[in-house]
Amino acid sequence: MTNEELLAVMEQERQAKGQLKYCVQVCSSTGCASSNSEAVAAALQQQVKEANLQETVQVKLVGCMGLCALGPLVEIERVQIQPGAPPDVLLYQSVTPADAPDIVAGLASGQPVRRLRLEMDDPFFTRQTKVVLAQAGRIDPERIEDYIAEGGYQALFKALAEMTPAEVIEEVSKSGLRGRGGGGYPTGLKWNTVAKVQSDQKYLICNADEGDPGAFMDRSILESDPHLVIEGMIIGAYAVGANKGYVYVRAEYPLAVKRMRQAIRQAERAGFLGQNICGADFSFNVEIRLGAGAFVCGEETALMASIEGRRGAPRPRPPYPAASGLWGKPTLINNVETFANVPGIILNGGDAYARVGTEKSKGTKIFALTGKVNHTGLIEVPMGVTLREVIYEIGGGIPDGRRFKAVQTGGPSGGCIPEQFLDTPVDYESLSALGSIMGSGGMIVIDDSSSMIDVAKYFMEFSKEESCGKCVPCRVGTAQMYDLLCKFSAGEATEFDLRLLEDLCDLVRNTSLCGLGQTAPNPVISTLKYFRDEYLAKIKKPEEVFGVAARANGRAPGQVEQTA
Amino acid sequence: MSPVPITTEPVKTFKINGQDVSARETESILQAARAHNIDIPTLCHLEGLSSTGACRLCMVEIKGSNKLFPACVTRVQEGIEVMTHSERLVKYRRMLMELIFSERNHVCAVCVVNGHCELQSTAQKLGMDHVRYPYLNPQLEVDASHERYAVDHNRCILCTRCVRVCDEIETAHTWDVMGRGIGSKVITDFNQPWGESETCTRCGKCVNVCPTGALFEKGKSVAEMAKQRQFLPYLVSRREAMIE
Amino acid sequence: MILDGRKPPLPSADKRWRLVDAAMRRNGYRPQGLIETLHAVQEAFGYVDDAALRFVSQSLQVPPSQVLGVTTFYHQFKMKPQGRHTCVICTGTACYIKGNDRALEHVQKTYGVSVGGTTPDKELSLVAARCVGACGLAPVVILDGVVVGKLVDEAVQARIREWLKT
Amino acid sequence: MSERNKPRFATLWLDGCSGCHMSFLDMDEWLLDLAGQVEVVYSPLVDTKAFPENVDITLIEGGVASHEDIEKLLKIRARTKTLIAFGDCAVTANVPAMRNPFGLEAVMKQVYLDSDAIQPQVPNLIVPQLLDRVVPVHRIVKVDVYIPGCPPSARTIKAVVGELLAGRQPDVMALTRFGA
Repeated sequence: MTNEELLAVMEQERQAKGQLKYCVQVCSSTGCASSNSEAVAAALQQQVKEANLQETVQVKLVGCMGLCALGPLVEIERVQIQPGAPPDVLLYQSVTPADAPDIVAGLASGQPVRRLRLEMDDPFFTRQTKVVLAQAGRIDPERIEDYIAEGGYQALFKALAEMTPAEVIEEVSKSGLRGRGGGGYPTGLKWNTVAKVQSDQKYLICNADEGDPGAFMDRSILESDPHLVIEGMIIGAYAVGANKGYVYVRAEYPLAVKRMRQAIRQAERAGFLGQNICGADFSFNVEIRLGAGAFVCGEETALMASIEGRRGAPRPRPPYPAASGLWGKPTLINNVETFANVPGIILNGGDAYARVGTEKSKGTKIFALTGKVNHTGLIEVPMGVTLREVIYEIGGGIPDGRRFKAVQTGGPSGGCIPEQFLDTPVDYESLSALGSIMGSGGMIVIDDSSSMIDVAKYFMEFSKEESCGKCVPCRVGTAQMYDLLCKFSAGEATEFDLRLLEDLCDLVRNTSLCGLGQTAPNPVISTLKYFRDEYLAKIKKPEEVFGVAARANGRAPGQVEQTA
Repeated sequence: MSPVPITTEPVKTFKINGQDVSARETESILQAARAHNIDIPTLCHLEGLSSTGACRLCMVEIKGSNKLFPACVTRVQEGIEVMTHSERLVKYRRMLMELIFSERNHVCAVCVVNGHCELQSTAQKLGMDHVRYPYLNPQLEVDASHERYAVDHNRCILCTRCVRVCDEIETAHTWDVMGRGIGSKVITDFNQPWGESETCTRCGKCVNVCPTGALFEKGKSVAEMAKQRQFLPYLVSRREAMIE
Repeated sequence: MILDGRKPPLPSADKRWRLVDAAMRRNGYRPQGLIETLHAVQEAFGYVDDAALRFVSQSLQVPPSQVLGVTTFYHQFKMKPQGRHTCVICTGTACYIKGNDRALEHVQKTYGVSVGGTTPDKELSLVAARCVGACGLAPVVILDGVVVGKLVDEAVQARIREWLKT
Repeated sequence: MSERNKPRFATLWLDGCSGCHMSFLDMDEWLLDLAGQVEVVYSPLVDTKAFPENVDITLIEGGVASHEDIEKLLKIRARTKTLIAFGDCAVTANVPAMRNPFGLEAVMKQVYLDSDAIQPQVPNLIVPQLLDRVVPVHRIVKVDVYIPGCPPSARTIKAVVGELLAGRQPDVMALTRFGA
């Protein structure tokens, strides 16, 4: 496709839309799809047909709108005659197929259906800043034309036609973008390192192995706006000189896999992938590789081992993937959300991007806000927003009249942050100063009905189960820590056990081979720090524990006879 | 006399525990330390096999960095200052040994390699006089189906030396690791009894590189099994000669 | 000898083996295609059995222990046939916080099936998922592929009872 | 020196084979020296029935296998200044713990029911109640000195006890190891 052809597609789409009066958008992402949104779309389609409104009303399936808890969500957009006018939209919540007649009747009469209406002036909508998710929930993720109509692939043309690879990297560096997978490594720096290595073959990997329980940002992006990620990957490949790319995505995300496969085929057909992309002297292909249920494969060296068809066990670094990655070749690995930020940076410039956020953390971040909070769902906020704003304004506070206790960020590698730090700005440095991490963006709200020991135990069980087993501290240390936490949970721990637990946190953090082990103690460390009382309350004297344990575990020999 | 052989390869000079040392740039900190008679404990490492950095006993400190570095897989660098026995390292090593002992059922008193065991002697060297962590006491099998050898998983520390020697030296790749995490286990072929393995050449290399009594010759009783390793450097040098 | 370098015949006339073979062909019968091939086996047969492991090992020239090592590393690959119905209970953090541990315990106790196991009558398999990424609907269970969200305790138990009658 | 000012010395035998005590007796003529230096207040080797108060050094052989063992240990710990885990069974639970992976029930069934064709029954009168798992002494009470070995040699015991009596901290691991 040439730039002219691209603009022609855009124009064509705009004209087609100009014929419409209403665009009815039904969420088809995993969340809403599981609440039967496809049937809702079909019923709406049927009603539109019966009312003979096909010419002016379009019903389409779109990606995630964010407020998953209230799905299926349906957005009614009144198409504006005036270009550039603010969008006129209306949102319906918890829609069932039975609501379709009323909704379509409402279109004809111009009267919204009150009982379904969701107020758009709620802070959930007004306090968000949608950059990466700007088109999610607005475009049909299964049509490349929808993406193009909203300016898609223009960044790619700009990069290829007007910029050298070095200039692309310069722009990304200027933006201050940092890895969104959790590490927060400066993206420009990483790209620069890979670009500098001389090699006949370089690889680019998009890490979509979103394994943190309680996180679904990447799934949502892949399901809602797959071309955004592909465009970011192509620009990255151009910048570092990679000719082959892989998207490593969890098999647990079937819809994301399907949409990504489809998008890759569309991009190939349009000439955005393949030989001499857009007429430039640059070739790049992308393949999908399915993960197979191993959290540790989110670690880059384990991920590469998995793509090579081996056990996903990490190896010591250096060498780093930038020098010796997939099959020993220089490799760029970035996470889904990182790539999704790239087209915007190229199109609007790094400086514009850097205007949002804090001094060291630029741009926006997507969070999966879940747990004991009223508005569970996906949100995008500028870096630097406070936890309180996220939980109480966007999230609408704690349900069922309960008290906030902690917010867990960063999944099994992160920590629990208590109430006194709710005014902390959300950025890489502030969260790690509190003993948690930004992580990939899971944010789980915990209320006073949960025991923090049980939360730590939950995460430790996860790390124990997901440890690859290669290095001693992670393999045995997580198993021992889990057993110790079980003793605390059951009220059978002694002071000696507390010392063992704290020693293990220190050992496992400092001696494990990869990030999984190095961060596995974090949930324990942070709960010990902020909720130590809960641990201390469970401690008993050895004579109590062993007296009780002896009676509970020890069986009189006679009992054996009875059961035998 | 310098322990560094005459070579065209660039040489790096640096410090270990305050002592000036030099090594070829492709050497690891561990190799350099051992060439200078500085002892760093290891269990998974065995000269002649690839290094995996799994047991973490050889972790050292490098001045200026808060991180610890596994000496077996960290290359020497010009001007670095390596510390091999700081208080922190000594403490960590002892804890790592405790974890290894707690993982499976190590009963030195009734072991075929009692007195010839690297796990046992390393524990002694590190001053580990007891294990503070509860023993996990898993129920594991002993496979004596092989005509010459047996494997006792109770004594396996998952160092993967058997896997590596079988793959890299014998090239049979009879051994590998199945499962993951605390449930990992070394297996032969499709996890069938070793004696039924269709790929095993009965060479016994795995038995001799095993640092514990997990792999042993049948017919050996308590403390009777000493491992013979002289074949390994010999085979490695034969291989290098053939490549050249 | 199991790895004599020759490409083995398909294990049986079952047409599904052709799908497996096609997956290997796509990767040029190279060892790096092992995980892709295992996905194909799992998809075609629902689980990976000894015959499949042997066939894949011979076809790709990957040592048997390595094939089994890779298969057992990844929890996606099942080594036993699954039941007529599969109940997946999400144990992700959001679902855990909202009480899915109770649903898991309920299914285990009521139907006598352990996590990763199948009832003796081959009716029900129970899987504990790490996180299905539908946290907004927590707690989530997946009944034969259908995501059911926001139901706790008696409500989810009733849904499971109903579903098992189908 | 009068008996009154001598350190009070005890030994205890839990779940073990008594090999450590045999090794203790192997100290031969040094036993006479020791007898001159300490007052032996309790031991399977002497006739005292109750464990006394104010003991300076107690050597404990054997793993902790029964409810009764726990009760003894808690009492002895409270009455002893320097408690020594004496030999591998006390230090690691060693051979007695080899039943742990199978669970108590399976082991009792194998030993008393399945292996006895004539009158299969599990002893259930008078004998102490067994723990599900045999554990080392330090899992129950604080231990001050560990002497690994199966058994520790007479030379090791002599050196360690000698150092302690001399008021010095012995470097035990220079003398012995697990399984020694």
